Formats: sequence, C-alpha cells, structure tokens
Amino acid sequence: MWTQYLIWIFLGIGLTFNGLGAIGLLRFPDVYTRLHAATKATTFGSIFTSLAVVTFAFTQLYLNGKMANLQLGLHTIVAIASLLLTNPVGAHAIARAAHRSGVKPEKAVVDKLAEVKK
Amino acid sequence: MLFNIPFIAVIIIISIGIYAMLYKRNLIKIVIALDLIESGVNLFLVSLGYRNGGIAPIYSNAPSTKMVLPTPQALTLTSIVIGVATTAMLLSFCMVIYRHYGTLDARKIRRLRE
Amino acid sequence: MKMSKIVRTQANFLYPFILIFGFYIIAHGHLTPGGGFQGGAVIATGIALIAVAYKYNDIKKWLKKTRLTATEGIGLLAFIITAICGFGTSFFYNWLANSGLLFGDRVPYGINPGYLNTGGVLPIMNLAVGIEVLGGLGVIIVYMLSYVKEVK
Amino acid sequence: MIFEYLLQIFLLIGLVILAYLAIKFKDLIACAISLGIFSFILSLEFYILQAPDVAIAEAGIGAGLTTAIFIIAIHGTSRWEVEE
Amino acid sequence: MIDIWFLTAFILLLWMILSIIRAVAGPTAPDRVVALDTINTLVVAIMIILSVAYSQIIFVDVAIVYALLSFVATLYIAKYLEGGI
Amino acid sequence: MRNALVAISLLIVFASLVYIAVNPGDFGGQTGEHLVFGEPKHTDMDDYFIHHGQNQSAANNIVTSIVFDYRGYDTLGEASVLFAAVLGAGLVLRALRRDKK
Repeated sequence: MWTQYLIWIFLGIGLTFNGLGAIGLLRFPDVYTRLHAATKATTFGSIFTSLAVVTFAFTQLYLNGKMANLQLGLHTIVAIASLLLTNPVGAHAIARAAHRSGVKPEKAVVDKLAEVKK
Repeated sequence: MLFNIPFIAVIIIISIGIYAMLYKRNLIKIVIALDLIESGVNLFLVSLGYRNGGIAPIYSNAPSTKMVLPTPQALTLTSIVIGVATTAMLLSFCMVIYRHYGTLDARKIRRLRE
Repeated sequence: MKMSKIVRTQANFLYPFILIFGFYIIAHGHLTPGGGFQGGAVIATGIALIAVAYKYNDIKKWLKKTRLTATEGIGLLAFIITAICGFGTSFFYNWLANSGLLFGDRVPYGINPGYLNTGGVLPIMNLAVGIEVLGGLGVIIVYMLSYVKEVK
Repeated sequence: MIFEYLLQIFLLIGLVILAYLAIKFKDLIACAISLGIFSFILSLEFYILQAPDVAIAEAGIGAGLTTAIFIIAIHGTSRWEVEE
Repeated sequence: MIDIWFLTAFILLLWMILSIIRAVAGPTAPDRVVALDTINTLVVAIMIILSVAYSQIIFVDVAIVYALLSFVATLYIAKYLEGGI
Repeated sequence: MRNALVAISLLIVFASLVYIAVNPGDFGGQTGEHLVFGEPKHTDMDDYFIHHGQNQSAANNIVTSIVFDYRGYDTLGEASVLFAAVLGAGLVLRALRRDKK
C-alpha cells in the first residue's frame, strides 16, 4: 500500500529534526541558543513521528475495519494536541527565569530587555 | 538473552542510596537517598514479575493471552502513593528543623541539642 | 509573586482539561490502565498547576484547607462504607458483579473491546479512592506553600 | 528483536548514571532536577516492562508532585549543601 | 514492518542520551532545566512509538498523561529561579 | 577507624547482593530454581487471578480487580497511612505557626 512510504517519510523527518535538536542542545554556547534549538526542533520532530502513528492507524482501519484502530488514531491526536499546548509555555517560562536570574547571552554587548524593565 | 541485568542495576541503585544515607550530612540529601532506595525496590518488584513475551494484564483489545504476573504490580501501586506521602512529611520536618536551629547539618543539630 | 500573563492564561485554559482527563482515568479504571490512585494524582497535579501560576494570597479563598481535608475524609468514609455493604458474605465482597443492577453486566470471557457497564463494585471504590487521594495530595501542597509564605 | 534488548540496556545505564548524579551535586536544585529525570526514565522502564498502571502512577506522582514538593522545601530552607 | 518501530524508538533513545550529557555537564541550573524539557518531549514520542510496536492500543493513555503533566515541574523550577515561590 | 568499618560492611553487603543476582545458585526455594529475569517461578496464585478474575469481579483490568477486590485489606491500610501522613504534616506545620504568634 502506498501509505507505507508515507509512514517512512514521516518517521525520517521526525528522526532528523529530533537529532538536530539534540545536537544543538549539546553544541550551542549559551542557554538561549540551546533553548532555541532544543524546544522548537524537538516539538516539530515529535509531531511528525506521531503523525506516522496516525497514518498507520487509519491505514489499518481502512484495511480491516476494526474500531480499535480508530481509538488509536484519536488518542494519538489528543496526545499531539496536549504536547502542542504545553511545550511552548515551558520554554517561555525557562527563558524568562534565565534572564531574571542573571544569565547573560554569550558575547553580547547590549541588553535592551533589562533597560526596558527598569 | 537479557541475563539478569535489571537486577544488577537495582542493586547498584540501592547501594548508592545506602551510601548516601550513611555518609552525607545534609537532611534533604538524606531524603533524596530514601527516595532512591524506594524507587529501586519498586523497580525490583516489577521486574521480578516480568515474563518473556508477555503482555500487560488487561483484557481490553489485547493481542494475545499470555500475561505478566499481576500481583507485584498491584503491590507497587500502593507503595508509590505511600512513598510520596511520607516524603512530604519528612520534608515538613526538615523545614521545621531549619527554622528552629538555623542549619540542616545533622552533626551540628546533634551538637546544638546538648 | 505571580508568573507572567502567558502562563496564567495557559493555566486557566488547561485546568478544565486536566480535571476532565483525571475523571476519565478514574471512571475507566476497570477497562484501561488507571484507577483511583492515578486519577487522584492527576487532579492533584492540576491543583499544583493553579498554585504555581498565581500568587498564593490570591488563591487562598478558593483552595481552603478545611474543604480539602473534608474531601479526603469523605473519600475514606465512602470507601469503608462500600466495603461494609458486602457484609452478607465477607468484608470486601463484590456484591454488585454479575447481578444486572448498576455496573452489573456480565463481561464476556476472553478478549473483548471493553464495556463501561461492568465491574460491579469496582467503579464505586475507584471513585471513593480517587476523591481521597485528590484531597490528601492537594492539601499537602497547600500546607507547605502556606508555611513557606508565613515564615519568609 | 535486538533493538528491544539494546533499548533496555541503555535505559538501565542511564538510570544508574542519574542515580549517581542525584547525590553528587552540591547544588540542591540540580539534585532535584536529576531526581526528576530519574523519575521520567524509570516511568519509561515500567512502560517497557508491561506495567502501564505503575507507569501512569509514576508519571503523575514522581514526575509532577515530588519535584514540586522538593522545590518548595528547598525554598523553605537553604539552597546550597554546606560541607564543613 | 513491525521492526521499524523498534528501530525508531532506539534512535530516539540515542538522542535522549545526548540530552542527558547536557544535563550532566550544564554549567548553570537553566541549562539543566532545558535538558529536562527536551527529555520530556522525547519520552512522549518514544511512548507513542512503542505502543504501536507492542500493538497495544490502550498504552497511549500513558503518553497523554505524560504530555499533560510533565511541564508542571518545569514551571516550579522556573518560578524558583525567578526568585520567590 | 569507624568509617573504615562502615565502608567494609557496606562493601560486604554489596558483594553478596551482586553474587545472588549474578550467580544462578539455589537461593530460596528448592535446589535448582534459579532467579532469572524473564522466567518467574511458577505460582498457582497468579494463574488463578488471571484466569478467574474476569468471571468473579467482572472487570477487564486484572490489576484493579486485585487492588480493590482480592486484596482489599492492603488498600484499606494504604488509605489509612495516607490519611495519617497528611494529618501529621499538617499538625506539625500548624502547631509551629501558632507558636510564632
């Protein structure tokens, strides 16, 4: 069936972006760039690996018509939605806390945010 | 195939916990060590009931009927809830001790009492 | 102090979903993984989310300690009463199973998709234990927060 | 089938490393964070050992509530572990 | 066809071990919190993949609980680092 | 001196536990029953729960039926311990706060 190749493509995209996020977390110099790499790329990659599962579930539903596969697909969609709701808020809170606790960006000369808040 | 490796990991985790309880002086670190020991015991109970090729003991939409042993999982379930309650109580004691004595070092507290 | 406006808005938006999902886990405890302990812990984590997003003095009126303690007591009492109801045979007897009453359908033997109206006395006990764990784990968080606020 | 065994071996090695880290740091906040990551990986190990009930309990309690309680207690006391 | 799911889960686990290295070596506390957040997301992805690999449909509920609750710990640590709980 | 004694005893406990885990000897039960991961010792109790739990308590989840039906007394004790722990923590914190006033 042709959706098999679609599943492979989705898994490949997801694995690539998750790996880029992890390598960026390991290699970048300071907190803000690490946050930029880790949070955005990992959320994007996890959405694609989950979309592969959704595609698999609906393909199986089309092939043998068991209702359990519909349950698998819907629950995975709920998991993607909750991941999409909670992940950016955590990143925002970490960035704000890092700036408030006095961590400076690497090689930065001006800090406009600290001037604004005064 | 997987020759007893989970049991060895459990033993290392429990030994790290016992070492920290004996040699560290900070009270919060002792509570962390107690939490580690409890987690190791939970992992030992669950991995003792695992059966090769078995599935979870739930009959809803199960792929086969060969199941892992259900009794250790039930005992572990009650153990986890008791663990968080006792951890909270010990941390409350830690906060009260810090306010009363001004330190968390176990030896200094014992010296201050006399 | 309270957190930024983004976090507060998100906590307001997410709290009903956590509540609904916790009660889903409690109610389907005899069909899918989950049950009283797990659902109660999920709802208690929702209480902790509300407590972290706002200032403690603002939410002191909603999260009263006496109310949460009373919830815990009611849960424990309901659990014991449900256990006593099976006293015709023994203490923890499942007197509703296979009887045709509420939650009393006969479950087919073997692999089945799972029907909600089965389980006998188990869903009632799940609900009682869930209410108890929700009250107990929630009141611990509120106690520790209030103590920290009073001392500092 | 070989990947299943490799998965479990790597998870157990990670568990042991994080258990050592949780008692090594002088900063108690770092200890609490290490204990949180330990709880996450322990929940994944329960999941692989076919115990989803225990995995849900560990995810809700160990990952969410225990870290919160430790952070509140560290805020009520001192952050650094003073040696001598 | 089934074995590709295990392969994907194993590669995701390798990325997770890279994140653990950052949690070990991070110089300040916010670095370790970033590593914690990354590990959360990767664990949710591994759980969804493994539920298909074991062909157990009901295991997805664990992943939903994880995705909903794991950021509460992040919020607590962030609020502590901002100063005041 | 005392530290060395404690370290030696800790090492002995650790070595004996590793010996039990690694060596498939006759630890517990009759000779010839090993402690091997993946092949637990055969007991009648678990088989009884797996085969009869669905008829007797009408639930699909065997773990829930063990927690609330077969082993209900354990759950009763657990609920009591949770109640007592919460009560103790609240009592300690509240008494000290009244003491400050």
